[in-house]
Amino acid sequence: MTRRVRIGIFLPALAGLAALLVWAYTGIPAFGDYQGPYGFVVTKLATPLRHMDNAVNSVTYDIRGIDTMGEEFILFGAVIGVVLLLRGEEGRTEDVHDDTGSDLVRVFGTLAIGAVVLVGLWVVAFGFVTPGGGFQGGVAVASGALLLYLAAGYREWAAFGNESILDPIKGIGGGGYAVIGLAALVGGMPFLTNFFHGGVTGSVFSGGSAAFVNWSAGIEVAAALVILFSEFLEEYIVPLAKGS
Amino acid sequence: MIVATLVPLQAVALALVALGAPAVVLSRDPLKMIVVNGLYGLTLVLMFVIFGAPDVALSMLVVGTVAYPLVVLVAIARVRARSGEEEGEE
Amino acid sequence: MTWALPLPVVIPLIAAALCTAGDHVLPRRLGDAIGVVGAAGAFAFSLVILVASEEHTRLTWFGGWTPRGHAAIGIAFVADPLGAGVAALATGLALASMLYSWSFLRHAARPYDSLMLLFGGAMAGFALAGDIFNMFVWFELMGVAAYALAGFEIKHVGPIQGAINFAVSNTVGAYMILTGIALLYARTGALNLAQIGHSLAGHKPDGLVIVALTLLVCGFLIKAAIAPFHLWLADAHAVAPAPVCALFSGVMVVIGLLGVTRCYWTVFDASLAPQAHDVRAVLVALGIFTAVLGAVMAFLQRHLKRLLAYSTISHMGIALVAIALLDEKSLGGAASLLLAHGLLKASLFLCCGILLVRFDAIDELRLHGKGRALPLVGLMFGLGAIALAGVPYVGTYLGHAQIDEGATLDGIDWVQPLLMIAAGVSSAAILRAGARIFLGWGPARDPLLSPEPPESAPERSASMPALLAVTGTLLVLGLVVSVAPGLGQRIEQAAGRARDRIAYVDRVLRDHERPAPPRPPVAVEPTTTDSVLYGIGGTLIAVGLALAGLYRRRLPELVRAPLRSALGPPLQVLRLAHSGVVGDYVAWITVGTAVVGGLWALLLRG
Amino acid sequence: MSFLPYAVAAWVCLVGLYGIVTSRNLIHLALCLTVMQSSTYLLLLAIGYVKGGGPPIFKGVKLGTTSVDPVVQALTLTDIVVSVTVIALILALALDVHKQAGTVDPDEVREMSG
Repeated sequence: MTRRVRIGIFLPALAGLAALLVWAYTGIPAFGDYQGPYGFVVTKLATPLRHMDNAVNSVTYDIRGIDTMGEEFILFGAVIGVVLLLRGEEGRTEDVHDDTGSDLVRVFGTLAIGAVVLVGLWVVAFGFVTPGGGFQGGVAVASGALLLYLAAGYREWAAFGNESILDPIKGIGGGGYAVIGLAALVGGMPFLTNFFHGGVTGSVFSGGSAAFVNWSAGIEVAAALVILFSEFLEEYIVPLAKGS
Repeated sequence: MIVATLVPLQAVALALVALGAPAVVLSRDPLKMIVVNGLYGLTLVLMFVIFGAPDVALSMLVVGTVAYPLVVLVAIARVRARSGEEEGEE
Repeated sequence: MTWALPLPVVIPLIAAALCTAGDHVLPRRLGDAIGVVGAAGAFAFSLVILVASEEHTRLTWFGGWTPRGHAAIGIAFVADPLGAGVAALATGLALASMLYSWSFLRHAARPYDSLMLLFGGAMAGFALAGDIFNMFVWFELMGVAAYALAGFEIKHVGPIQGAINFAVSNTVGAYMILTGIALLYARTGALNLAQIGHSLAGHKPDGLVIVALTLLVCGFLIKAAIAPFHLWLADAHAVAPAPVCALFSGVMVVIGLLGVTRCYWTVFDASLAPQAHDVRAVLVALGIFTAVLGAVMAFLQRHLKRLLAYSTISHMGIALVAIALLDEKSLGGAASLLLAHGLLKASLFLCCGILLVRFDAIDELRLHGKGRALPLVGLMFGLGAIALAGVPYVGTYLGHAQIDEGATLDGIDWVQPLLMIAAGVSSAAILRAGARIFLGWGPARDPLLSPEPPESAPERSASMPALLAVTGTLLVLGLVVSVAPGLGQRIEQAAGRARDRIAYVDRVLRDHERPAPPRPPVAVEPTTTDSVLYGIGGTLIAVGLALAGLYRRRLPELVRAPLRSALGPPLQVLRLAHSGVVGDYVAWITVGTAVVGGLWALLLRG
Repeated sequence: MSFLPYAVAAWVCLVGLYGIVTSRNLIHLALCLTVMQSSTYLLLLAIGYVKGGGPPIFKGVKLGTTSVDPVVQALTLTDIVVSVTVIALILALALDVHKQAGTVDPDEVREMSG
């Protein structure tokens, strides 16, 4: 099929789809008139029952925790897939000499890494109190690790972004989530039951066992993304090194 | 009820998103693409904040400022480098 | 008992995490063992759940979030026999594929095991989920694992393109499903299937409901490879390793059809029951179109995996017709058909894997006569092919017989011969390839077939007995589906329960258990004379057309010339449509969605 | 006016779909997929919006204060993670295509036809 034929059959269909979507979306209650009940039940239950301030994360890590477990494994599987696909003929190289010369960059870079990682951990820790949680904090921690490449150079990054270190961490993060769920099952409760109901609302210690789930999600996300970044960076750097 | 449920700020954010989407799709130059896509991500972040979804905004922010750009930039750089080599050889 | 419900999902996921975590630490053998134990555990618990679910529908609420005041809060796994049966098929085939891979891809990187475990676990999760967004999550996990497996260890541009076509088509499908979910949530404020259905019950369908139906059904039909959403499937199969193909064809496409069935009977039937015949009309038409198109395309292939993939498409069309008839008998027929088809097709793909190991080729013409060295594989290949044609009391016959009967009860008598022809033609393609490879029949050139396929990835040497054992086991199980005493009746009972929305709502939202249904008699139910005749007809078509394909040149010119001029141009158009370009595929998906939605808009609005 | 968010969602979805079908560059195609997906974020959040409602985070806010629906936000979070992973996978595949074929134009590679 030529492009012209393709677009010729596609545009009328797109118009049809547009009509269908407009027809459907006019049936949605007017903007701002959310009728519930799901959301209202959750906001009325989340805080009193679970000592959480952040209703979104009480849904994410407790009420609909199994969704998030699936989501962690989607990330887990995708990173495995990327590693499999990009692990080509090039492999790793030791011949990269892009170490940062400037001491100033190294010092401030190290400080920045510390700061970003701390912010990431903070975002994970207070996930049940303020916006944030395992995913957002995990990405922040991974981007802190990425700064290592900018501040120090590829070799130091490669030493850290090594899969023999990161794979176990990633496995523990993803598997840990499921094992916490299983712990409840072994204790005679349904899978992923939040078993420490206590805790102090508004503090790091809120959320019961969902807090552990949150932390394992954070670990999984951070490790998975560092692997992802490192695979893509290698795609970029290794051929450069070989070319020069 | 139906009138003016949308505050002006929300309308502005929505308009930005509505303009951003075709801007991403119609930018065919790789580098322009990534800049436009980054801006589109920011308009989404803005919209999430205005719609009362700070958690989602934070997610989009970390994803849009770190993960997307890195991954897409590497892909573009790689494709350019290779194409450059080939042109050089020919 | 309810404690076991999450295990078919959780066990393989934990095993996958362990495999990855231990990749650099554990000895190779131990890692492999963890993988196989994980897959076996998932299968064992699926069987336990299946048996238990036949008595009562089993239910668990994750996190103990039971409904408050008949409103669901948490996410439930609901095991009815149909869902549990699909979970058992998925985890069982995943186990078989992993055992086969153990010797087949011995040098494969460890991540392969992890991906297979994720794939199997996700399919089980989809089959058991009682929450529409949770279904989406498992659907995506299944997709991500499948895209990676399709692009596994390939260093050739054709294959990678196949993986891209697969990933893009299915991702577009996933967004359509998600949009449909959002629409239902906007209307009902619920994500639990029972609760959505309960909220929709008794309301006349409007634009929102009709378009939600369209988006969900079309999204799932992309996964089920129903024309015109099917174009990615042959590409994905051409590129994936044989044991992965066995899973794709054996059960991944079935997941798409299960999605349609589940959504219709728990959600949309509540609103659409009075207009069921209009829903039926559109889906039956799609199914027939797919069944015939897939069979014809299968006949035009010489790349064995593509040939088998198109035959899968044809069978998916047959199963969609059965599901679309919307009666208990036919739905049972679809389940029986898919069970037998899944086992048989998986064993056929594993036969292909053996050919690839021995001869490093997967092309019908290049393998001409070479298969004579492998008589046992030839026998298995031939039996698998003929069992797919619907020979009375063999393989897929049970499903065909149930569909025949169901359609007759609905007062429909024209679909049965069409389904017979479709099954016959696609089996003819497999038989033709088998005869050429294992018997050396027919010429070694054939201009009718598609151009030579790109080189397949070489697959490594392996221990032949292990490969044969796995392949043979699946084949035998597939062959005996039609004569397993009591199986047909039990499947029909399962189908009946999957259709019973009121009982589902009572179970999920009100925790009210129905009394256990009576055990069906343990006997092979005789089928009608019509079914036997259709079975014989299908077999004759398969054998006759296979011979005609091989010895076409010997037919008198008087017959060949008009056939050529009649069939030539349409076949040319068909080939052009299967262009291998992802933009075309997504364009056809859009066309299909717009047409299906438009038809339903006209028919259901009334 | 109250229909505007949904209209934008529909528009973004269709624009993304148009981009996917007409794309001549797999990297661009991947970005178009994210555009199409962003339509689902919009749709979900618009559905769950409550007029005058604040974010569903009750730190220092009295319990029972009107807030927007937290459930759609949780769904959107999952959706965002899914989009990152799918993009990474498709870009990895695109890089492999480029390694083998020297092009990222999906129309130039036609080995899967028939």
